[in-house]
Amino acid sequence: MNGEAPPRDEMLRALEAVLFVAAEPVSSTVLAQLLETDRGAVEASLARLAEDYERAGSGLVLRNVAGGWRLFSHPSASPVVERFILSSRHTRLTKAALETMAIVAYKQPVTRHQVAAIRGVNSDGVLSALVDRGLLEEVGRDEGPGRPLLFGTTPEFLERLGLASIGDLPSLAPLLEEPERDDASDVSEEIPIEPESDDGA
Amino acid sequence: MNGEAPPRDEMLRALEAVLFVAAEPVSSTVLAQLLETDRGAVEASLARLAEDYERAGSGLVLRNVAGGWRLFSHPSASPVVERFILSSRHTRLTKAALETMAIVAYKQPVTRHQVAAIRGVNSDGVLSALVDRGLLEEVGRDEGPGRPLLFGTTPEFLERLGLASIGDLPSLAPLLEEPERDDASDVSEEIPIEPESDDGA
Amino acid sequence: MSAMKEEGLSSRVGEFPVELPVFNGPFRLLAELLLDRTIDVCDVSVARVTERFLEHAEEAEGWSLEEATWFLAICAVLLEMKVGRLLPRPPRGEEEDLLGGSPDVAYARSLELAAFRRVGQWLREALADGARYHGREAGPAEEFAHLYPDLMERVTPEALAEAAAALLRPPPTLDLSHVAPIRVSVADALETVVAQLSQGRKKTARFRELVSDCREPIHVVVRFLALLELYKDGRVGLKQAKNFGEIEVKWKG
Repeated sequence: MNGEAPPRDEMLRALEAVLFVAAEPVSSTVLAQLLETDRGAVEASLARLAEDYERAGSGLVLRNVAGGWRLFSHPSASPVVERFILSSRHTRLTKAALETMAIVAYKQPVTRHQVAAIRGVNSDGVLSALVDRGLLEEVGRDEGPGRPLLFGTTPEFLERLGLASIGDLPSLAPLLEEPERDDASDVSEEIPIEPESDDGA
Repeated sequence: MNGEAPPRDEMLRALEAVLFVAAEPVSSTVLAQLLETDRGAVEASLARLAEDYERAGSGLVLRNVAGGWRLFSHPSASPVVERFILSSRHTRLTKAALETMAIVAYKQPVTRHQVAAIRGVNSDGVLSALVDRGLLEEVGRDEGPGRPLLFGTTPEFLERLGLASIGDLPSLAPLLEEPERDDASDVSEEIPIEPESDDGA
Repeated sequence: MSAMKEEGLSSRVGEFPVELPVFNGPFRLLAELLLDRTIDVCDVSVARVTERFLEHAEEAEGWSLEEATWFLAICAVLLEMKVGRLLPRPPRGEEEDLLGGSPDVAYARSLELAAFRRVGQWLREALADGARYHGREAGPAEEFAHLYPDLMERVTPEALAEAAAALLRPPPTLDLSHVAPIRVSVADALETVVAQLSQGRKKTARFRELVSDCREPIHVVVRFLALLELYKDGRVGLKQAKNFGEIEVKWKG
């Protein structure tokens, strides 16, 4: 609020223009190539742009999601924006869907069977519904017998959550509190507590 | 250039957000309705926004075109924007565009609403983009209430696909069968009908 | 679920006999065979087994809490296995997992699942928050449209057909052939009852008479529902002098 930011230079302007026309997140590597500069310079400009928006009380926000940068309308404007596009993405997900999504997010790639084993119930319907919604996708096949399909999260999943990468999910460890009993403290060590997805989504 | 503009208020922010997501020019009348205010207030805000952009050296421009207001990328950024578009040439048509085109191709003539109903999401932006690209076009109006526009494919669409006529598209019928599930087909063989029981489960 | 493995259970529990096309013998043994998957759960009518259990309880003049609890637990597992078979399912082996394996593994799983539930709550909030951000889908203005000559480069008619089919495909149908259907309908029963009442000279009948040709309880139930329908429409009058007494039905047309 104090002291006006200097006018954006040519590079910043080009950056903003490209982000405006892009229909998906653009990585800083791609932006650097486009602007014939290095990633460091791009990232500094991106930070400056985000700050400018905030300072000016802009209707736009710049976010780092799903491995790239993308402009979004400001969340405080969402009621008006939704009225304008006559659709809302506020989808109510069932508890089963959230549970399934959580398991896939942390354990990916997983088979239907693994999801069902953790949830204790058949989860095929929920899985396909989440695939239909573009939140999960088939990412390959397991090598095991029957070569079952493997599921993982989509870039859209990350985008909808506002996460830059799957590693930004909250750690499971603090959530692995014991339910009522306290006689099995050694068991929790056997449970993988970090997302097992270093190999990417 | 001298003296910072005060931060944009809630209305200006909403205005900017709506113009940002819009795929076409939006009239000040529509904007006034959306924001529940009068056209005068909207026009003052639009002027202020255009001025803000100019002063900040923004990569965006607000222009009054063809009966409405629309955001554009700044002309000085055109070379970079063009490079960006060309560099993403190898990326496929988005899933949304492919789906929309597929529905229009097979179900034509269709209304926006029918496309949205089949895809399960608002598809207006994608539809207009495909019309802009000359792949789809308005082919008439439905007789129903509101006489909505009907969309169909263009000769260019056929040409790009190497089809002589729309009848040369592959038949959908064989594809509409259930995707095979490894264990669904044999279930009925494994599980005999219980002949003498009226209350099987 | 592991109740039957417990030592403390008296050996008499579950010893009542069941006669089924696939099995003849004590239920306890049947349950073991089912859980071991030696006998297919879908070959067994749980309802029939329950009938036998109720008969058995009556014969024994009273319920043993221990046995009733055990029986309920077993039936719950059988039904869960059966439902698992009815609905589209993951590859074989799931039933074993449903039974939990060792208690340690089961406990570890419950901890893990609890954590996933908690993180599911977080996901809900993050998604709700994320839904308020709208990205721009409109792309560049028309002036750039000429730069997209290859938009259709990789699009084949086949890809288009596959995309259309995926959206237009009807949802998979469930194979319900092994759920025994109820073959009587209230509509049919209505016809029968109206015919009987309106054609007789007396225009009255006892409920007992109206169901005299019914061989199974479900048919009696459906006749009764049909009468209630007629009563609601004012086409019959119903009179019952005392609880559990005869129901007099009078045709009003």
